[in-house]
Amino acid sequence: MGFSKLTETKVLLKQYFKDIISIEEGGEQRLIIDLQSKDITSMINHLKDFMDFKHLSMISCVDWPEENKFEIVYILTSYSKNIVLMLKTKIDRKNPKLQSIMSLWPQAVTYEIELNEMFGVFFEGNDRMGEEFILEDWDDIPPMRRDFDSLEYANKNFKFRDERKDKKIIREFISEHYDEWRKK
Amino acid sequence: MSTDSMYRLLVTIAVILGSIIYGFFINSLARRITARVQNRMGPPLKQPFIDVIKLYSKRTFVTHGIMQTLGPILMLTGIISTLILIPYGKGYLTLYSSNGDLITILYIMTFGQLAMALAVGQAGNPYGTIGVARGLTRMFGYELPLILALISLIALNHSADVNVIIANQHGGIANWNAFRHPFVGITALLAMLGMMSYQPFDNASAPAEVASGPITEFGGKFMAIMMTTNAMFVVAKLALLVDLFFGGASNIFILALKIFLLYLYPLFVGLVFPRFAMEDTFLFFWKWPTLIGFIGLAIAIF
Amino acid sequence: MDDLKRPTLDSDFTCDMAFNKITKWAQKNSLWLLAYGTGCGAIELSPTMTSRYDWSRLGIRGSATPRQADLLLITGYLSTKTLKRVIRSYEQMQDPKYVIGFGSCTINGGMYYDSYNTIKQLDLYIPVDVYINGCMPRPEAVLSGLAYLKDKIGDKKADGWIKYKQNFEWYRENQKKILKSFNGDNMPDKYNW
Amino acid sequence: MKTTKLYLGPQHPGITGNMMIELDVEGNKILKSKTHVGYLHRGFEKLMERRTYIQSFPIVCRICVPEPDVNENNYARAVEKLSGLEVPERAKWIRTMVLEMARLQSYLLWMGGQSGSMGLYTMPQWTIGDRDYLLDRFEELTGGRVYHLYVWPGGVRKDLPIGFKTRMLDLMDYLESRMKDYTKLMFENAIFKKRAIGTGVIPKDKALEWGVVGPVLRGTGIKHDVRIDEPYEIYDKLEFEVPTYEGGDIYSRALVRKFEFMQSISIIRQIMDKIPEGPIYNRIPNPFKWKIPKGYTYVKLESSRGEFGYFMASDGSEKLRRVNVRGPAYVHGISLLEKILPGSRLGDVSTILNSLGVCPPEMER
Repeated sequence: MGFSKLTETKVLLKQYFKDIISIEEGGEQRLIIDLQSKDITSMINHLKDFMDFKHLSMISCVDWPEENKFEIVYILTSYSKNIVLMLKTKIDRKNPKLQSIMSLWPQAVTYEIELNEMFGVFFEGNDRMGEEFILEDWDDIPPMRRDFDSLEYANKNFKFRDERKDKKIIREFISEHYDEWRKK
Repeated sequence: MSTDSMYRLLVTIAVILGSIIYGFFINSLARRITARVQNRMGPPLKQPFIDVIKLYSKRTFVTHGIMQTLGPILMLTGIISTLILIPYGKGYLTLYSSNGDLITILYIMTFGQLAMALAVGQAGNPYGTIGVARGLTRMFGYELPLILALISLIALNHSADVNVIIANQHGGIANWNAFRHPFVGITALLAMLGMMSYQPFDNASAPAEVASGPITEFGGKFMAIMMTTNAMFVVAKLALLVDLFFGGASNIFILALKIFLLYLYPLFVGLVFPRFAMEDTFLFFWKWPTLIGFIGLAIAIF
Repeated sequence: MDDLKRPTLDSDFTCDMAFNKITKWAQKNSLWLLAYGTGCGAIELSPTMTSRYDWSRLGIRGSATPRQADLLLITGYLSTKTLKRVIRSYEQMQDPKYVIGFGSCTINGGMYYDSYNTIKQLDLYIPVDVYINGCMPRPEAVLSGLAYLKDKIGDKKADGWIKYKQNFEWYRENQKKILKSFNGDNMPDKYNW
Repeated sequence: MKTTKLYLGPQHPGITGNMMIELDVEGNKILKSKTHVGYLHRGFEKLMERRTYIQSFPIVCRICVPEPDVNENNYARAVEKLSGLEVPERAKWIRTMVLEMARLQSYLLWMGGQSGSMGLYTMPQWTIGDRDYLLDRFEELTGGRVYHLYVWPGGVRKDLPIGFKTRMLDLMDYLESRMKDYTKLMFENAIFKKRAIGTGVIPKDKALEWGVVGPVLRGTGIKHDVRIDEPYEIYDKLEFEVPTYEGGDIYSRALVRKFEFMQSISIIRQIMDKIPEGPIYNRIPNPFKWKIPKGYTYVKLESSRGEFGYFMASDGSEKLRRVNVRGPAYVHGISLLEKILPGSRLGDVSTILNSLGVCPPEMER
């Protein structure tokens, strides 16, 4: 039942948007759609108004420093169709800018502020950009970026208690012997 | 000084000290009873005494101004003057009650609250200010039915002297004002719920809403004085109600027992009810208790 | 930690000899705890305070504001943003006051050892009297920690608050290292109680 | 009248957890509210990028303290989806049971919090005391009271102990009988009704748009539950009802939760009745060298407070590329609260906060 609706939605979307880079099924009731960043607002607008994707589950971001890109992911749910959409778009890492969708969903504001704080992505049209949301007095690069090393920062800023004398690193040891132990 | 007034003074001091100890004692009994209802052990009986000693032994003495320091002391003064105007039995135990009638007692009772309001105003904590506003609103709420009940009593007894009212209730339970004049009794008992600051009328110091309300900014020694004052005030209020509606007492032990039994009533109500919202508190008192109070008054006069 | 002054006991701690015993007994048996759940450990406090474990048996009670509290329980990790508020709350509490570090995160960062936002060692910023380890400590462990603190108070060894006053510059220096805009919003440089 | 600024929290007894609400108050009426979060931020998502899939397992359950099993289950299912790992049938049943137990204990905690915020202090003493019996069963099953680390990718860690079934059924009987007391004390209490009805109303036509989920959504009369919309584990084999109540206020939310509490008891009874025999986990390869194929997934489940989702992206290495947690409180506690608080009374802030099920650790993670 869910499958037929999934295919139907897929076909509909392909017809409506010619610019979709790729659209694939990611398991039951999931569609993963790749888009160009300029299309994202019109696509979401259309999905919300005409295809009943009324529920915004989250806005997330994946960092791909190898390709020099941020990938912004919008997850939308349609309760009537029981489908979860993952809309993905890649934007330039040097100048990460995207149109805000706060006019569609009021709760998108907080997601956008968080991405702004944690990745440095700028959402145009959101007037609360640059506000301190979770962090306070942060003076390093945005912490969720891949090139920010958390342990290094902690070592630099915080003081650890002295280690115990009998401390051993056994992680590698377990890893090497894992398979032979499991056979028993 | 004559020996008579000397004795009276000594008894007064004994009553003041006794009321502090008894106030703490019924508080700790109440805590135990609460704990039993809630399926747990509860603190030891000496806990309120330990708490107060600890608070007096606090080192820091933060004050935001002269009124904050004076406030608790003025409160204490107000309560002591209330305390000595209430009769606790016969003979010397009537203390100075002949000097003031019911009206004076009512006036002086509010003195503590107002002193508190001044002190909190100086401390400047917004939660304190809200708490005091809530406390005073509640007071305006329960004062109306309480005064109606008291006016009815005065009309019935043709006197505002507490000793006369006690004397008129002589001769068995059926003669107690609470039972002989049921409308007046019900009004007074409903108003009493408001006086005791248990749920549903503990808005003034509701932790989830306004932290600890009026006493937010008062710690250490201030709070110790306030706790002492509270203990005395509870005894004073309950003794007055016992005198007026439950036949007074011939000796101090019967009075103590009656006070404790009367104390259980707001306690048990508080255990099973959440608190009213602030507006509802006010509406509650000005609705049914006031109506019943007016009926009682009408019966008393005509 | 070596450059810390040991508290000098005779000056402040034992001034009222006559009442010393009785006040110590009272301070030990009446601990009011500041209702401030700073981390995830607050979830084990509700069983500890309610009917099954019932800490009121030991004379422990919650209090709503720092002015009335004796005991600050740091329940778990502290993010730097919370640390600022904790210092503020701690300084508003009235002497004598005690701190319990609750959970492994307060001892050495716990499982957040590599987090960029949590402090690793609580006693650099405020003096800690007792640590309760575990992630998270069971209610029995909490009660035993509290009992240990009571013993310490009885033996006059719970002297963190004197230590804080006497080594105030050292603590402030540590705090300023972490909290970058220390004097910015509402954080007094002096200890103004 | 003069407008006052009030800061509720982070140290305030009426606040659930560690957060702050900045209020503009005029008299007793709230004009504007703003939620400040970040007091509990640990950077979980960053920490998980630094760990292998199994290593991040112990920190996953710490994302939401009152309901850790939800996180474990979500994380395990996300990893299973990406790696294609199968879960044995019996493990699925046990997982469902653990989820329902978590729902029960979370509702008991909520009952305490909700009535405690109104000043009915007998209720938290009773419910949290009874919650401890559930924690005992958890301890017996998993070895931990609060954090269980029980659900693994590929199954569950341990089978049910001997005699567990009887003890569990006894506990269900006990909780059912206790519910009568709770109903008398809380749900049918006149003053509770007076305060709860008509307070913190979420309009039905706005609810979906504002991102309301879970019992709060069902309290507005809209029927959506992840357990029915998208059955995970074995919810399609169980019989249960999803209640809705019109009104959108605190009381209808309370009734939804009360009904679901009884439903959870019945679900656990069904599971205990029908649970099949069999293995409880499939072996995973060496977890230190376990590479998971590249891909994206979004898994969700119905926690006691609503849709709890995990977005996970894998880049084909031993460590995940990115995980993002969507807790129901993220929307409820920030944007929804800022919408429904203005206009309500100062005394109701804590009550509304509790009825929405706001849990700060999952907002800032």
